[in-house]
Amino acid sequence: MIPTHRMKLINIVANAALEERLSDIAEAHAASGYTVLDARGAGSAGLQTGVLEGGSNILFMLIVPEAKLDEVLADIEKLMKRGHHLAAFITDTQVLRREKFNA
Amino acid sequence: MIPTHRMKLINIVANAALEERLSDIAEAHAASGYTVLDARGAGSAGLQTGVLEGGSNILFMLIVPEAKLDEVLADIEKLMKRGHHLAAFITDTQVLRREKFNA
Amino acid sequence: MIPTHRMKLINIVANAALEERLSDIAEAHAASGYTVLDARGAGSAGLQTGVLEGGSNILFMLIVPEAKLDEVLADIEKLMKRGHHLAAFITDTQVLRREKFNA
Amino acid sequence: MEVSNLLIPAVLFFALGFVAQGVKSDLKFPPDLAKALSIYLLIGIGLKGGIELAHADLGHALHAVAAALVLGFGLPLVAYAILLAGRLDKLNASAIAAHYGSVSAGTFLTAIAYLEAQQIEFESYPVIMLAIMESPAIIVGLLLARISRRGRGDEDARENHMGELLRDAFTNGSVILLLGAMVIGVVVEPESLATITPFYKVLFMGVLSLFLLEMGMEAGKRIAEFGRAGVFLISFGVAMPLIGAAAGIAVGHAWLGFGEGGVLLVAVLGASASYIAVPPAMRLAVPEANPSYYLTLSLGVTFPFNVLVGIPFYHYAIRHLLA
Amino acid sequence: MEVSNLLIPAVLFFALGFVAQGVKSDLKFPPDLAKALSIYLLIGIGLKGGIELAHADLGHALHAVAAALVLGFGLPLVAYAILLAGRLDKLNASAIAAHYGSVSAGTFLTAIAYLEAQQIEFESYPVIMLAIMESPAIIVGLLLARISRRGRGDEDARENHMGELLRDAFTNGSVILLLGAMVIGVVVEPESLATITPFYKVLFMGVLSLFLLEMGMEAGKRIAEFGRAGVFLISFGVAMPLIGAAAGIAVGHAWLGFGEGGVLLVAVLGASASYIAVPPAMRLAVPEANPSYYLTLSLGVTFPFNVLVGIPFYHYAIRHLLA
Amino acid sequence: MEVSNLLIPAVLFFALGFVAQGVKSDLKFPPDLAKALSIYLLIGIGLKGGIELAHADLGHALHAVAAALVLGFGLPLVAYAILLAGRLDKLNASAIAAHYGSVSAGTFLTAIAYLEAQQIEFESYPVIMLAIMESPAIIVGLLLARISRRGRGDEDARENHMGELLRDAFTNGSVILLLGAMVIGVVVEPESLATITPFYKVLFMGVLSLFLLEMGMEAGKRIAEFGRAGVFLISFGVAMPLIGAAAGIAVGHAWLGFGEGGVLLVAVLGASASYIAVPPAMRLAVPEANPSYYLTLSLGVTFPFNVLVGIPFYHYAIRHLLA
Ligand SMILES: Nc1ncnc2c1ncn2[C@@H]1O[C@H](COP(=O)(O)O)[C@@H](O)[C@H]1O
Ligand SMILES: Nc1ncnc2c1ncn2[C@@H]1O[C@H](COP(=O)(O)O)[C@@H](O)[C@H]1O
Ligand SMILES: Nc1ncnc2c1ncn2[C@@H]1O[C@H](COP(=O)(O)O)[C@@H](O)[C@H]1O
Ligand code: NA
Ligand code: NA
Ligand code: NA
Repeated sequence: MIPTHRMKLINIVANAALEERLSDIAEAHAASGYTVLDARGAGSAGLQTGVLEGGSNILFMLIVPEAKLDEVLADIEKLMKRGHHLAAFITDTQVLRREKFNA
Repeated sequence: MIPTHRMKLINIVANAALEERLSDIAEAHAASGYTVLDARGAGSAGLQTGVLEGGSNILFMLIVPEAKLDEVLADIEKLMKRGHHLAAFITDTQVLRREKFNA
Repeated sequence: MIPTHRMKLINIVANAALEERLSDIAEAHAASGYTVLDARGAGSAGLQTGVLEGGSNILFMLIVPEAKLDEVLADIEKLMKRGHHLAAFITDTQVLRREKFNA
Repeated sequence: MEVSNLLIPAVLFFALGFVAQGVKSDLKFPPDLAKALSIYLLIGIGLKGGIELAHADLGHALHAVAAALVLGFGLPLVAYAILLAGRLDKLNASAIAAHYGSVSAGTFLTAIAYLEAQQIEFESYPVIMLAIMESPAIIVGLLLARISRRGRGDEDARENHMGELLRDAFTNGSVILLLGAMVIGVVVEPESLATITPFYKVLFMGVLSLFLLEMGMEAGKRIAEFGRAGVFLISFGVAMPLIGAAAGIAVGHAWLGFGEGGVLLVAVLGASASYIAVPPAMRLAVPEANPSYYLTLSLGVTFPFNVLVGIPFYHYAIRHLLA
Repeated sequence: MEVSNLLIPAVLFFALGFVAQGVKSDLKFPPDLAKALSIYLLIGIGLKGGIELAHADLGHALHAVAAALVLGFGLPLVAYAILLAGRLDKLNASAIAAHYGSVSAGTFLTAIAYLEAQQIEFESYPVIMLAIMESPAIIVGLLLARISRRGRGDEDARENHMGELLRDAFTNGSVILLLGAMVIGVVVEPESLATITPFYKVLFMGVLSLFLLEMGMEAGKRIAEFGRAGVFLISFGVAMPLIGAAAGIAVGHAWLGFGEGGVLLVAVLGASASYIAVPPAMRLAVPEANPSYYLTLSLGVTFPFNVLVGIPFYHYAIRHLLA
Repeated sequence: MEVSNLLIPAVLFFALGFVAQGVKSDLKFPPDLAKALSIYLLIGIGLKGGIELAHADLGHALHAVAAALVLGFGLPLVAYAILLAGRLDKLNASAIAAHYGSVSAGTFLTAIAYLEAQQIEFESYPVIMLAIMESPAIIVGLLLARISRRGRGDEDARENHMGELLRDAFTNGSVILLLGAMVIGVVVEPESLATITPFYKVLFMGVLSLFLLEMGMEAGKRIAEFGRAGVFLISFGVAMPLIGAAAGIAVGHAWLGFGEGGVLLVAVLGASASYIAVPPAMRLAVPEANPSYYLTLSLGVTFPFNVLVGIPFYHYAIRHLLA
């Protein structure tokens, strides 16, 4: 049986302009990496058609060991406190090769 | 510790032509918003290379409070009953800021 | 109440060149289908801006019945053993219409 | 007819894409490129049609429109009958039929490139017919599906509301681009149009070649789905264009009295099947049908057949007919 | 002024997109297409400006730059005052104000197409002013927001560090493209530039028409958000361009002494609101503001108003002023 | 050699992208744009090569092909030896070596723009060599990696099956586009080709400038990865092009007897490293290697070096050699 390891997948949907801020957060907490997908949608900030940069979303995915979850969420909370419009949701996940995600 | 709140993430992979129907469902149930990503793939409807509109998928993501899950799934079931080819799967998730997802 | 069925969602983030290998694995295990999204990111293989094919990621999503999980993971492990740079993580998910995912 | 007639960029780029797929090349096109190119091509044809419509004979134009409606409404019925005869279920038959009543702009433009390479004149009306023929086929498909569903009692207000049904057929993206650009081509003064022709006209054949390269790859990918479609449907994909071409030749020659070039274009309107405008329309209108069938037939069978074999063959037949 | 003046491709393609959205067409553009087209257009304007700057009179150029700075710093303050008078919160007012100090390249280019269609001459300096006017507006928006935040004590080092604040304003993507291309247009020898002009100049108006088609659709999508914005903001979106146009006409006529064409272009610089460069800048600089407000106003109200009504109206007013 | 020689659009747009990244501009390109542009450019070069091949001297052409094979098979071996001498592990060495045996079309085209700006004639054969040189380097990389793996006992059928290994090298996307377009350029009659040249030829240098703008940004992003690569690899990225250029000059001058222009192009074939065709090939063929190394070297070090410094320097050296 292939061993898998419990970790946390942090998902953030926000405007594309926030990509650099989010990857900085990933680095600040020494995450093994991050994944970004282009997205569109709608929410409190209105319609995001993905056509203009000011109306384009990204889905930012960050896998971290549970120990790191809270410190990362604290930084995301800071962004939201500052007023940034974003949706953040965390999912339990099982990764292959724990060491890849430096835990 | 940053408080998170249990909600349901509904994922739907369907042809791009269904995007409007799906966002209508999100609105009909007063979801706080929705997220759409372009996708390709394969399934019972055959190969979806994403090159032609008739063969392009989207991944439609909708986060709802557990209380709303069933009514939304009922509408998706309707689409499938009508014959639409789509894959729907629901994941537990923990959101930041419960109020953002109007619950 | 709409019935849902427990399955496993296998997520793989890898270079776009691996797409064919991954869809072959899905076929080999008679999965009902697969979903692919274009992505970028960063990891042990360095920065993947998504601009050049050599630096473009995909997010490959594969839903399988729990019974099939291990055999699929074994094939992914093989890819990693061979040296391929990829991140693989599995999430519990509830699907609509069990039969669609041939279980 | 010399081989050199077939060695035109449009055909060769399509073949290149088809071969690239055949040899399992890792050649990849950004998925959105084809969508952007087809938007450009539809606008380009629309403008061309509008400019010509501006100084066209109204009488002839109306005849062309009427002929387009006859083909657009008639061919799907023929296709439907054949498919039912082949024991295909009614809903899949309805969806496939709609594709064959509509047209493939890529095939049509390849035929134009084929004619221009041989300096063969052709009438401008077929361009107008192209714009007309998208909608009727969609409507027929919708109606056939409605009838097929009768008594199944799982009617759905939204899908079957007649008003929305017609709206969808006329507000189809391709229709909007073709007709919209056609109107612009009619109303804008020549010197003002001249500012955009370098983009839409001078580049046109080059952009088409790039589009056909990608379509060749798409067609190639569909071959893997032939098994799923089965022998009957695959042969339908070759037989139906022949029937459509015959109908087109009859209409273009006997009714519209076009010359060699014009008749070939009408033949191609009849012979080709839509793979851009109709599939998304059928996704919504006939969700029960399996997209793998109609995409494989229109894109994987009929399209390559027309581009590589059909066009020169129809041309050959027309030559003999007119001689 | 005959109607035919408005029947130019730029305006008609915008209208087509707007209508397509209105009739709920399923017409879709690949999201990245507009981004690619706007990159092309900004480089194209920049090159044009640079080539003209190369043999421009330095004195006049400096005056134009000064005038651009006055408009860029002044108009946002006017907008801000009006918005506060309308009881809008300070942070949303700051973000919206920045959009109106900046410019819309799409509107500006439509005005150029409008002038060229009527063979009306125009000075080249407004192109330089366009490149200048992005940054000041962003800076004013940042400063206004900073002041509004005073004493709220939730200051944040990163967002508010003056250095980075200025850097963001000057390294804005659109600014880099406009100024960078302008420099290239100045330093490259004519015969060497000639190798790229077929791409950046000959195709320009055609590419613009395609861009405006997509922008028409985007503008149409925004109408659904009018309710959210409310009557006051929507009317601001119509009133502010009139104020901006008046300021532009005053500056272009009284200060810069431009002719009919040049004055119209300055009027459009004043009247138009940015929907490409400024929104992402405000996302970072004034995150508390609601993007739905400023996108709906600049893209859904002011842009269509200027393209369909404003340009001919400003032109009409200028004609009377000069007569 | 005056500075103005370097002030050509190709170089300046690349520099602009590089600078934009340097000043941390928020300028973003749609990821798929570069992919679309490189497809266009490869087809454009291929057609150019084919048209010239059509009336080329077969004897010379064969010599050029032979020379391309020698460089393509030889240079990776040199690179591999140097990398092992620098204590790099064999698998990373194999993957990197393959990149330097192959070529960068972007660099090659910049050299052509550089020559055209100075009205320097050049032979057409190097274009053919460009198309030839992709595959051999990939094959050498594959073979070197195979040898390195010996006895590690984790052989894998699929990766190492000789047939598929060769297939991948010859069906590489870039190879298919270059050779396919070349064949089309050979077989299509001139008047028929004329229908697509406005697109593939007239726009070429303009499209190239846009592509180089984005590549400049990509190169700039790689600088952040220099630390990871380390001093030895970074210096290899500067030293290897010098060796490759020397080999290219020797081959172009002594063997092929080209003039100043032709020799410079062969020098650039030797000096440049692939960042489009080879990286995906190595991803599959040498998965153990770290892509961050070979992408950073070819795109972040060697590419900017060749475009900004190498080309004029090689030209300078060739001038002295021929004098
Ligand atoms: N309930 C939801 N389900 C899925 N995505 C959402 C939801 N609410 C917001 N989003 C996404 O998050 C983005 C930012 O949300 P907001 O801050 O509400 O504007 C939106 O543009 C959507 O793409
Ligand atoms: N087992 C699966 N895993 C992941 N995605 C799937 C799976 N089955 C279907 N899909 C996705 O759902 C889309 C619609 O599925 P279908 O209705 O089977 O055609 C397909 O095109 C795939 O992208
Ligand atoms: N901690 C992480 N969270 C999210 N995505 C990751 C993470 N680590 C790696 N990835 C993704 O997986 C890809 C391959 O990872 P690697 O094998 O480390 O290069 C990267 O390019 C990222 O897109
Ligand atoms: Na037809
Ligand atoms: Na303004
Ligand atoms: Na080389």
